Amino acid sequence: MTADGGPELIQLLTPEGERVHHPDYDIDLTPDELRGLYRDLVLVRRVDAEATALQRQGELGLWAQLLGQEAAQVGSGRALHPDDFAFPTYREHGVAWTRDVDPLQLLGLFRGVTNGGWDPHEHNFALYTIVIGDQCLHAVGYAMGIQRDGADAAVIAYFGDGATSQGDVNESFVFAAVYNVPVVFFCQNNQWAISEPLERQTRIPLYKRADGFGFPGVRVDGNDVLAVLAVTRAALAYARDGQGPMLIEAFTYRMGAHTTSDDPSRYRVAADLEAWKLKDPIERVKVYLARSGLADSAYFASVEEEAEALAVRLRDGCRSMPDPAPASMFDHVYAEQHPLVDAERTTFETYHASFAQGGVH
Amino acid sequence: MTADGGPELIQLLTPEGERVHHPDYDIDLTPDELRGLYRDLVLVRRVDAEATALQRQGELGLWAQLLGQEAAQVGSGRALHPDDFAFPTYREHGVAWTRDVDPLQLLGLFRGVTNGGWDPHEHNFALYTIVIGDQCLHAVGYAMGIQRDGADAAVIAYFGDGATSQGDVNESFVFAAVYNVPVVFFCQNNQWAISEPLERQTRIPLYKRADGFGFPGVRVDGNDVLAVLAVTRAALAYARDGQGPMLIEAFTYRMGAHTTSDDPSRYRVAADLEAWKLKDPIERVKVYLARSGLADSAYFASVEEEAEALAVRLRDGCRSMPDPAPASMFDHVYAEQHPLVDAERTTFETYHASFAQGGVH
Amino acid sequence: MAVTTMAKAINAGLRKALERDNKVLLMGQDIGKLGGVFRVTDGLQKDFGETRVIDSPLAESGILGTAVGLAMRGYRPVVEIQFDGFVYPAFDQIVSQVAKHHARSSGRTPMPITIRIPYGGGIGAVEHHSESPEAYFAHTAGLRVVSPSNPLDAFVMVQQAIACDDPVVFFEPKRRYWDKGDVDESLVIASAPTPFAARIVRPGTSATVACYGPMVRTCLEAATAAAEDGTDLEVIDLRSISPLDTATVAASVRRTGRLVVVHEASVFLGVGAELAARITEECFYSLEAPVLRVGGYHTPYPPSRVEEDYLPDLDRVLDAVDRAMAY
Amino acid sequence: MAVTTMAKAINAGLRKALERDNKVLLMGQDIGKLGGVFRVTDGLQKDFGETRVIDSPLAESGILGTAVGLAMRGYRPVVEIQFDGFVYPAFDQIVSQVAKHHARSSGRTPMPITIRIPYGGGIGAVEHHSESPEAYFAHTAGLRVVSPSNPLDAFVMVQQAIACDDPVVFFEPKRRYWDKGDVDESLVIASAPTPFAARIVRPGTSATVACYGPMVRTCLEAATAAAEDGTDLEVIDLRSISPLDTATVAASVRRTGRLVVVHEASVFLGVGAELAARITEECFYSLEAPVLRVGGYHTPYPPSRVEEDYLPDLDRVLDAVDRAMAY
Ligand SMILES: Cc1ncc(C[n+]2csc(CCOP(=O)(O)OP(=O)(O)O)c2C)c(N)n1
Ligand SMILES: Cc1ncc(C[n+]2csc(CCOP(=O)(O)OP(=O)(O)O)c2C)c(N)n1
Ligand SMILES: [Mg+2]
Ligand SMILES: [Mg+2]
Repeated sequence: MTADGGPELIQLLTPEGERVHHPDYDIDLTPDELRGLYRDLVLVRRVDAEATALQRQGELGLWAQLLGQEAAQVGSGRALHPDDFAFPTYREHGVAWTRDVDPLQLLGLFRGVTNGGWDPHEHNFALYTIVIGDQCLHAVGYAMGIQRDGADAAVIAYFGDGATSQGDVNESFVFAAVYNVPVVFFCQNNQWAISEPLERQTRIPLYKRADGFGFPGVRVDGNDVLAVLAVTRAALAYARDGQGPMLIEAFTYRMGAHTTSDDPSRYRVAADLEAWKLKDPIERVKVYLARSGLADSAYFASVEEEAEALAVRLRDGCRSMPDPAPASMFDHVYAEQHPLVDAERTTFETYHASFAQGGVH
Repeated sequence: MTADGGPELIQLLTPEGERVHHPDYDIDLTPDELRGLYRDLVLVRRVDAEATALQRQGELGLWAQLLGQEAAQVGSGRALHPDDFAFPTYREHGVAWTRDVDPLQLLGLFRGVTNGGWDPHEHNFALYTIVIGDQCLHAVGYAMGIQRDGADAAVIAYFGDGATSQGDVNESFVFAAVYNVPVVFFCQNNQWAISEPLERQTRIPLYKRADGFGFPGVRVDGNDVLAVLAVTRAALAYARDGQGPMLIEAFTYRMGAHTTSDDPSRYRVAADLEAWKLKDPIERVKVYLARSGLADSAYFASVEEEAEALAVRLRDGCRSMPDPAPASMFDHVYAEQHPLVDAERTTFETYHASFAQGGVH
Repeated sequence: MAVTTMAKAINAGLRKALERDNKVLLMGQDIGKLGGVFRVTDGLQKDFGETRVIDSPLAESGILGTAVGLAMRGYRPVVEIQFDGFVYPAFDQIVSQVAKHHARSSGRTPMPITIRIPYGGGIGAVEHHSESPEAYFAHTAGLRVVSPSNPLDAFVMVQQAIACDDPVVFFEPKRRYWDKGDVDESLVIASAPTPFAARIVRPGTSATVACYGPMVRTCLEAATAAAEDGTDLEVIDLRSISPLDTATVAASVRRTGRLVVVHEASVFLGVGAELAARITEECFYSLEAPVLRVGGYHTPYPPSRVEEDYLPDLDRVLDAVDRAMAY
Repeated sequence: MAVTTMAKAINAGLRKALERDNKVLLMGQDIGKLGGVFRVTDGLQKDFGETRVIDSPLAESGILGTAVGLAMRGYRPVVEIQFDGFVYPAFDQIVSQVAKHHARSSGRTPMPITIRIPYGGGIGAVEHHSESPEAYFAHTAGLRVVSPSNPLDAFVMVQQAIACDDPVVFFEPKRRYWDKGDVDESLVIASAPTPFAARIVRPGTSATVACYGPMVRTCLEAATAAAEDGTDLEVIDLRSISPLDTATVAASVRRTGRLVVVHEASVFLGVGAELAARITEECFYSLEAPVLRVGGYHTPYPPSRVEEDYLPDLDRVLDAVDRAMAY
């Protein structure tokens, strides 16, 4: 498999920041929109960096870094209409950003104060799914609902290269194709599933998986925010238009560790990293904006300032995040009354009260 | 999807019994081999008919008929080398025949005297698998073993059109492709999964599923024993040769009910059945043999006699099949000693002894 | 009020649910034209259409996973698993998503999914068609698990399960599908007793027998036989396994002093273990004998020709009662 | 004899198994170069090669399903499930194939598969990384389920599990991976006691505390604390959950008259339920108090910031002991 993504790679902005064109996909953005994308990318990267730092400082139990995948996430997230619904994995912090989920709510999950965090219905952004592949079927089911409601909306399901080996992901392709539901399968191929390289999951490019199920599959430069935006917009329109599912393989690279508990030096060589540094998703946009006079150093500085302010807010917000009340673990096990949970909660509270009252132990 | 299998259908013997040729696949059989295939087909169909009758008479709890799929099973089964290993579903009675499994052992399972029956290692034919799709992963694992043993053998995994929707079947494609193991995936597309037509499982021809995983897929006329034999031989050779997996879609039709408990009149029209009757897998061979003077009425009569004798043997063998000893349910739960099972067996035996000795009840 | 079979009673209950709430959907294999292998959904696709009564592709995880997505969109999926032994491919979606999502979402996203599973043995089936996996689900927080024992309960409880905002695993005793009983289809479920409470189906004084699903009939027959020997059994139909109505059982045991629990599932870590542990704790001083359990053995479900020797029957129940009385 | 951690002890045990029998294979996610997320397989791929230490595609059902095929071919696969919460996608292959195939084949085809699962909480992890699913497997006939509590047992038991011709689900208490203990790597497993028997790790007279895996250390600490108040606890490390060594526990209870069972898994239908039911039946007249259970609540495993309130700890064990003594 070609390390550079091969000729099938859809690109609109080269790593050198040169605006190129593609026969099937193009996009025309206003200067504001272009600057907005740059801002998204920078702020999202800053969220990631800050969260990583907070984990190092012991404020978070874990963090799954998105470093290198900003364009894939911002580009696809910005392609969504408000009524569209996104199903993330545990790494879609950039998509969360585009759905107006406060990054602090993401931190809450990794800090261990909640297993969820935000209101999926308020943001049309599902909760993070940690079990690999499960969310792809949820996405198809949600799209079945949209289909039944006759709504003008589509669903996007995020998953990784490793996830393509899971039965559930392949079943989601079967159901989506057979029901012809409005869903876009967005695979961020960051070349790694923890320590396992792509070769452990497939011997052909992942976008071709769609051929086996009878819907279109394309490979886009995942580090090119313009191409990702263009391709995802097209796929979502295709879905809303009733033409069924489409698979997008965003060809990118996991620049960081799998998570803060991972040590990539055990399994991959620095050379790859260097090669991919040259394809940085942010740098190319900055060069393009500067060269085409769409943004000046003052603008770039203002974004930096905004990022700095955001970082400060996250740091303070995270540190001051209260722990949940212990008894809250009993709160939502069931939506309706359940005697066993009630009884256990009572035992739990009486037991803890005994300490408060300086009980025997 | 074209009801006739479309132009991609590989055929060597037309429904009218005309020997045709194919650019990629051909076969040259001796008169004995050709007569042998005819004999297999007739005897296998007779086994099926007799078993169906035995079920009606209450001798079997259930029977899964292969009517219409004789060529797909005999053709693929006869393509196997002795060292090759086959993983069947619950309908591969014709394959079992080619692996020298006594049909009586198949009846044992459907009579309910055992959940297995034959010795898989003696016949290189796994036990029937009832959970849809599970055996495809077993086949890939077995092929991983062959690969490690450096043996000159291949594996064939049987499954149906409905099974292609299962996660396990798709995972078996992933593992087989990634490990490049010697396995042939043999899908008998009999157009139905109980009451669900093919359209409930896929919107493109099933042989194309292989494209999504990076190995060859072909569609063969499943009612043409010569084509099935030729294509399966080629796929097995390809696998033994270390080139990895291949998917064969045998395009056929389930002429009978799903099982003896099923009532197809509730969900399919007689017309289809009529159309497929014209493509009968046995008739075309008979016509071909007769027309080309390879067999005369005396030969056909002798096969009929043999079938009759087989039927009698099955009838008697089935009726006289002893029930297992009740306590045998404890025999092989574990390979090594397990105190709980021992204790329960003792309780069981003491309890039953109490009746023998005219216990209280 | 009409006499009908349990299968038809469930069919009627599903029909009511589909009529009452257009967010209710039926999903499963062969539930459309065929009406399911047991005909429980007979005629429903014809009357409610293919968008509400859906023949799914052959993939249990896919069925449950899409049900989760539909629930997130505000639907109330009622999923049919064709046989007990085929629910396992969906185990991850059930345990990690269906059961936990409401808690994960801090109550924002309920999972009103009903999972119908024909279960248990006694019908002479091949392997994987006679299992009793209820303990797996009852051990899983977030799920409710119920099992009706008669047509009227089946009719009412299936509607209550669908109306419940929690996921409910609805175990249908397949060998009782053809048992007949009175069903009043005009009955309004709101007025019916909660499906999560046990019911004393035969009052008695000598000992308590707790059971559910297919074993209720067996235990009632045992009680009749026992009565002839002068043993007066109180039979409790648990109806719900999670939650487990220990209060009703404990009250009975305080009166009788003895308890026998009966189910088809393996005794080892079966529902009887939990009931025995709790009742012993709650009624320690009332119990004149240890709680005895009658159930399947620690073996795979055996070939059908010997299933009668595996399944608890009248004699085994009476044998346990005798042992309990002997203390 | 050397002091080492449980993680390293299991690594050493796996190495011995790979050396002893070339049919032994390791399969799982990230077990190669990375050595597994807990480094338990560190260095093994380097020394035994990629054909024997296999990085599998990301699909648990695929891993177990191919393990079944390899076992049919005469191999002894040792499968690593990365975390407890990720075993469910493989549940069908484990319950319907791994557990039942030996019986189905009338003993012709054993399934010598070892399924290693790091389990339990207490490490501050995100959801699905702290579960205790052992009851699901113990309820399943055909499987053996064990869990070591210390480095030496881990070293020996993992080798015994691999040598066993039955499938063994090997639960590794992940929060004890870094606990140290003496391990004699020259020890021959044939001479070691069976992994399927419990062991009294602290003799006592006041009451019996039965536990396994991560809870053994907790209970020993509780026993030390109790000793100060003059309560002399007998602590039993069950080691095996299926089979469950009730004989050892019963003998102890006949002496102490009281039993407390402790595990992290939810109490409802947890292993404690089975032990309570059996011991009550076997020791009905010796028990001076009902068997009490300490374990997880009937909730999903909570966010890590409150896990300490979910997990049984020294105080909850002592509280249960006090309640048992109060009878
Ligand atoms: C069912 C399941 N198995 C294993 C894991 C452990 N795990 C977490 S992330 C991961 C790798 C995922 O790789 P990929 O799909 O490429 O996504 P990425 O992490 O690269 O974004 C694994 C194996 C899991 N979360 N779920
Ligand atoms: C996991 C699972 N789900 C459901 C079933 C019930 N079932 C038995 S056969 C069958 C249809 C199979 O169709 P197909 O794969 O086309 O094979 P065919 O029966 O046509 O040979 C179903 C749904 C099963 N055996 N296993
Ligand atoms: Mg990846
Ligand atoms: Mg079929």
